[in-house]
Amino acid sequence: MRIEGKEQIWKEYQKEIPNDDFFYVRSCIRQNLFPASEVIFLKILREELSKTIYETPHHTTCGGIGYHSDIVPIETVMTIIARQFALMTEAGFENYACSCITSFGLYSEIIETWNHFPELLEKTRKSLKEATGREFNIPKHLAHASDVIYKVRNEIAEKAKYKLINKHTGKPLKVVEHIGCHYSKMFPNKGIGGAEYPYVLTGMVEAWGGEIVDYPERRHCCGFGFRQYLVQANRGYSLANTHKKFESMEPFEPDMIITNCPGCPFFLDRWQYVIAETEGKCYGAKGQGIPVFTYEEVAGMVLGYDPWDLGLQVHQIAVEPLLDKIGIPYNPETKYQGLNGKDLGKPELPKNICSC
Amino acid sequence: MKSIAIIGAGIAGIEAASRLSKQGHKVYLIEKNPEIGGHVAQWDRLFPSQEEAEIVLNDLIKNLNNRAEVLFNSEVQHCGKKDRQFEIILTGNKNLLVDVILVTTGFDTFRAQRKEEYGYGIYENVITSTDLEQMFKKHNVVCKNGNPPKRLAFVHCVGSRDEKVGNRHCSKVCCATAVKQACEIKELYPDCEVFNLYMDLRMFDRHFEDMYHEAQSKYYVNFIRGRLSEAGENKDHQVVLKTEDTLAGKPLKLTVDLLVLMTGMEACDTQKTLNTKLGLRSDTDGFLSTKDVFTQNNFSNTDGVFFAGTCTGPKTIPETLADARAAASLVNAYLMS
Amino acid sequence: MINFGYKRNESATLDLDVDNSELYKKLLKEEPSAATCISCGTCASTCSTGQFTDFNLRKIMLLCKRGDTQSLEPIINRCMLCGKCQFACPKGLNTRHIVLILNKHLHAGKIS
Amino acid sequence: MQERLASSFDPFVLPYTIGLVFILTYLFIALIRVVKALPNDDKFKLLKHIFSLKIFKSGWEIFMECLLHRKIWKKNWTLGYMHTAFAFGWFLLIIWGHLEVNIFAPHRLNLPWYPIFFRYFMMETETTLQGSFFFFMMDLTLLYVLSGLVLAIYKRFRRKAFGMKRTTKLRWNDQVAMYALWAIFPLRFLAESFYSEISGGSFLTAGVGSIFHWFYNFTENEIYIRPIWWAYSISLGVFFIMLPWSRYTHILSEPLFIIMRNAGIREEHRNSGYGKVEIYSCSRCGICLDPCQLVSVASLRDSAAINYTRHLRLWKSAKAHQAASTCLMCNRCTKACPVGVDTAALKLNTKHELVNLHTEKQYDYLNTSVKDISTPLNALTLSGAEATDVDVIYFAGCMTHLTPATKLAMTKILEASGERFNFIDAEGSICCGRPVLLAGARKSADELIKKNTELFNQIHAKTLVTSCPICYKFFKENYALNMRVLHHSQYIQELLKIGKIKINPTTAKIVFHDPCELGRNSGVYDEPREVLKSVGQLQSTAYDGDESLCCGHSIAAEALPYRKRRVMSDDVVEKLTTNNPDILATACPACKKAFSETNKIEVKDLAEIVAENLV
Repeated sequence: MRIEGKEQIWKEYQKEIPNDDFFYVRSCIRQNLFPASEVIFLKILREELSKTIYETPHHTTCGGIGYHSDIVPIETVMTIIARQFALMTEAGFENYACSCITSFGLYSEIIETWNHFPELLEKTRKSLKEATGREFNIPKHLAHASDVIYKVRNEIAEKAKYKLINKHTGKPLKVVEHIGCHYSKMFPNKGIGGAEYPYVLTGMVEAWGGEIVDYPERRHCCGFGFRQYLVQANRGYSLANTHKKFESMEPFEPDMIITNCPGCPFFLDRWQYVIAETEGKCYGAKGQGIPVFTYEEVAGMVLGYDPWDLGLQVHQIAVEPLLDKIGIPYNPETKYQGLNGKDLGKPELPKNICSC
Repeated sequence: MKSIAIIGAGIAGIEAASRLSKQGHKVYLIEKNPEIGGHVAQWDRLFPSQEEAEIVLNDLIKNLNNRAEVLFNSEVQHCGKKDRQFEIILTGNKNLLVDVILVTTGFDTFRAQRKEEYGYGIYENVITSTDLEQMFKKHNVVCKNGNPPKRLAFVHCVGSRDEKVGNRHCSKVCCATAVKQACEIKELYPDCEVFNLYMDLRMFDRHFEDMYHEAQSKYYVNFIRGRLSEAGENKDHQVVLKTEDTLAGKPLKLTVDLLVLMTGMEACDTQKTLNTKLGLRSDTDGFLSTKDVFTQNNFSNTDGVFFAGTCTGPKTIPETLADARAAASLVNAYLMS
Repeated sequence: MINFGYKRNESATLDLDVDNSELYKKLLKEEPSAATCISCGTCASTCSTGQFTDFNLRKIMLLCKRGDTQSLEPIINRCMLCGKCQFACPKGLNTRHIVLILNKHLHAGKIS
Repeated sequence: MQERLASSFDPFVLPYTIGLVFILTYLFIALIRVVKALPNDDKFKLLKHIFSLKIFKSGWEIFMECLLHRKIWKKNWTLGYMHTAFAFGWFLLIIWGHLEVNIFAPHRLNLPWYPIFFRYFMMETETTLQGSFFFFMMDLTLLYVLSGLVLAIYKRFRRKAFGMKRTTKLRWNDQVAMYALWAIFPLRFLAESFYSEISGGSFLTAGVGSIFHWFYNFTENEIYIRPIWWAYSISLGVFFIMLPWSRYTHILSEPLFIIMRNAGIREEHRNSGYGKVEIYSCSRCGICLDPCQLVSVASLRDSAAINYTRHLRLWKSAKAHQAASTCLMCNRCTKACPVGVDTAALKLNTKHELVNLHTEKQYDYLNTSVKDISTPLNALTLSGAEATDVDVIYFAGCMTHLTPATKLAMTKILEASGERFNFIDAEGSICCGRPVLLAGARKSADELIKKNTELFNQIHAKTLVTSCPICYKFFKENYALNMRVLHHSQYIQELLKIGKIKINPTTAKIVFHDPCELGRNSGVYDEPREVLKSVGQLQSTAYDGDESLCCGHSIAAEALPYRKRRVMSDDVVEKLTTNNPDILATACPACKKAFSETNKIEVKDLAEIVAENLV
């Protein structure tokens, strides 16, 4: 792969990301799957970089999961989103940052729809007004949370305690980046670096010392795909997607995977376990898996936060081998302790994939 | 004054004759039929421009301007080298002594009866592309019962790309002809449903793809990728076709009022008799073997014998004419040296 | 191994990077004419068995060539070997021999 | 006559005796194994035959074929003479030898070498001359055998003089056996000639012996001529030991083969002992090479019957299978074979063994409720009076759908005849099953037979007419139908005879090609000719009747490449059109397609010619 070709594409697809003052909305599922990621995001921006991020407990789901599962009609989704925007307007913000890729895609889609069909916007305004009495402005800037981290990646790098470098060999870690489909496949100019080779995560990895792995199925979906996972009968299809990606990246021997979507890290992480337990195949070295992280977790790691504060203990694929490679210290004793120091109990260990 | 015998007064022969006679040579144009023009004289309109064949032919004849001596109803009985010249004996014992022989014997159309399963000569509504051109010429494109066809199919590759009849080669012009004829049918009968059963659509030359585009976008001609396996006849004397839609992967049945077989080109019978007399060689496809495929494709292996036109393989009309002009200039150079 | 109640779907992709050409190579060795098929479909449309089933020699040969041999196993022996396709084939393929060879290899050791 | 030596033994008899003991033991074991391999009903047939008067018929046949080689005489006199000289001549020598011992030294009959080396052990007495008759007969017979030997040697160089373009290529084992056989008689001649001074002899041995005597007096130095007796004995011993491993096995197996064949045993549906005997009965004489078009036209020598049997003998199953699956099953070799080896049944067994057909439920689709099956079978199962109350079922056959002129002609003829008919496979059909049988899959064929029989018998017709000789042969021989089966040539001939159709004779010159399945394999030769005679001028060719050629497109030969087929059909067309006929007529869709593809002459099915000229 000629990097010049990609750089050309990255140059073409740039977007303006505000520096400060964000209205932040959370993801429905990330809080369960990667509970610390959003907390870390806020902590890094507020405490490390002194940015203003506003958050309100009144915000709701964007309706994306229901929408993509053919349950919630688009008119409803528009009104839900209008309410989110109303909350932002009421709080006096113009920059909207969301934690979820599906939300990001859906916001982009709805804003684009309103641009093309102003009557729908009017209808939505009317509906929202009738239902809640609220009024809203369309955000001036719509950013995904990973865009924000991308924007400050160099500042983070400056403050970083660790680099994505194998301390034993001194070589950069080989990192697979996986972008959520709804980040830029629908609207290429809404993502950094376009639809085909988004730069957003690559930029972070490069800034933090890692090396990107370019493998054939790089652009392939993680396998979530809503209906493919939500309906059990279709789950084999979801699994097949993930399998295809891992088969493709395996020869490159990646050290870790970084993602920016709620579903992707979950499926890339959990399906490794399912493949191991159903087919006996592991994709990492020595019967281990390839650890999967959110970009917030990686940012937290390089900044030197305690791995257990980053929530890495809830990952299916053990992260300890990677922490060892980078040289991040951790205390195995406290891995399964709650914030209050109480033992949470050890999970049952998988049979076919190495766990710590 | 040098003399040339051109064997075959199709378009290649006519074009070469007019060029050579203009350069001051004595040209004998030998034709086995009572008229000149060969296969083109049988044709109505020509692809890709829908130009009338008659106009093209008349232009060529006008160009010839009676400068060559045309010998009608003449076939070569014998020919052989005599010193540096060639002696030719024609039917009726006419003797010619010439310096150069230019072979422009052209091609034979595949005899469709040989594909019995397609029913030509057996079912009344199975015709060949040549028959259809005749119908176009007479402005009378109808089924046997006199009614215009409501459904019509063209079968490509009849006698071409077929080992069973000894023709592995592609006849080159049939795809374009079939698309041309399909458009003409639709022009004539806009409500007629037209199908083309093709194997590969070889739209290789300039404007061909436009013609194909027009057939699809303007005339809604149906293209089915599959070769006809067998044809049958129903009680109404319609032709029932069995083929496979190879793209859908399913056998396909289709009943049409008129079936047109796109008969291909074969090496000409007349040419075969010349071979032994003049020491010419045929390739495995039956067409004449040239001295070199790239640089000397108008030369035979015999000094003084040249080739032009489809005797060296299927060609379109522009290609044939270009080939004839090339041969004429080479013959001229040969005679001058 | 754990049964989660679902299994990974087999890939529907014809993966030519995986060498599944063993059967096709055997076929070519025993019947070289198989290589010259032009997928015209004459065999499939004239087929006696094709009147009753979806038996399709063109497709069978293509799938064999592409290495998708699993799907051939249950259908290959439906052929009545009547030989009509052999007479219709414009390329002179020994179609009956092809069917027999595929049948032999696909059902090797499974004789009833 | 009196015994010359006190001892009845000399070491030189050992090679012969060992050979003899070996071959007798071998024969005994082989016989037991063959009989054991026979299915029980065949064993019973064999016993019944041996203990009946019919055994004399077999005996006569053995005499005529194994000794006199009657069938070879029919082919070529010189070749016949050569074979008879060896077989019958040698047989006579053995008979004379035993008679001599029986008469002159009956107490030595228990010594197997005595009759063979009689002249070494016995001598003629001056006074009696009792043996001179035998001496004369012996010499005469020996001369007879030697004349055969001269021809045999000559044949290796000039086989054309024996009516053969090709002859067997010999492997080393055959060569050893052959040279041993060739050596036996000259050595015997030499030994007896040298000894004629001592033991006496007749015109040949004594005459030649006295010539030798001019040069050297062997009588005085007997020791110098002993090696010739050794050589004679060794050549016999070598021949006996090589016998089972060479082409000469047939000397042993052919009589048994004749007996078994006459007992009604056939190689069907199994690889029984009969097949073994049959394979070993092939004398590798090479007579089948010339008739085989695969050899003579397509240069596939390995596919010839003679080489097929050799592959089987040498357990080369892959090669045997290759030969079997390129064989056209035209049976020209069987017709020519002097032994009567029928390789067709053996070849089906070979294919059956190696074509590993997975036959379980393969044609299940035919058994789903008939009504559910779309169009094609509807025609076969038309209910109601119209379809079932007919005189004739017309079954065109799969292949005839590719020669539509034939089926249209038949429809026209049937309509003109006024017969009530049902064109049962107008919309397609189930295959008759012969092609799948020819591929070696008997079970599969049975499935198709069952289904078709069911369908045909639903219709209460008197006659089943088919246009395909392959179907015809199968319907006739392997189906149990409630109606008679006719090929369309027979049916048209019948219609003409009873006047149901009339034709206008033409002056067209017609040559008829006998399809193998109709002619040689079903014996229908006359009906098509009678039909053609009434419609045009039928020209005869050198390839009429049993001599008819195969078009090359036989479906029996799965593995025969198209190019080879084409070479054969071109060759047939050339051979049949030497007298420039107008039409090449045939009665088989496969032959018709084969010949049409050559594009040399107008090819028509005889039904077409009839239909064109109906009154």
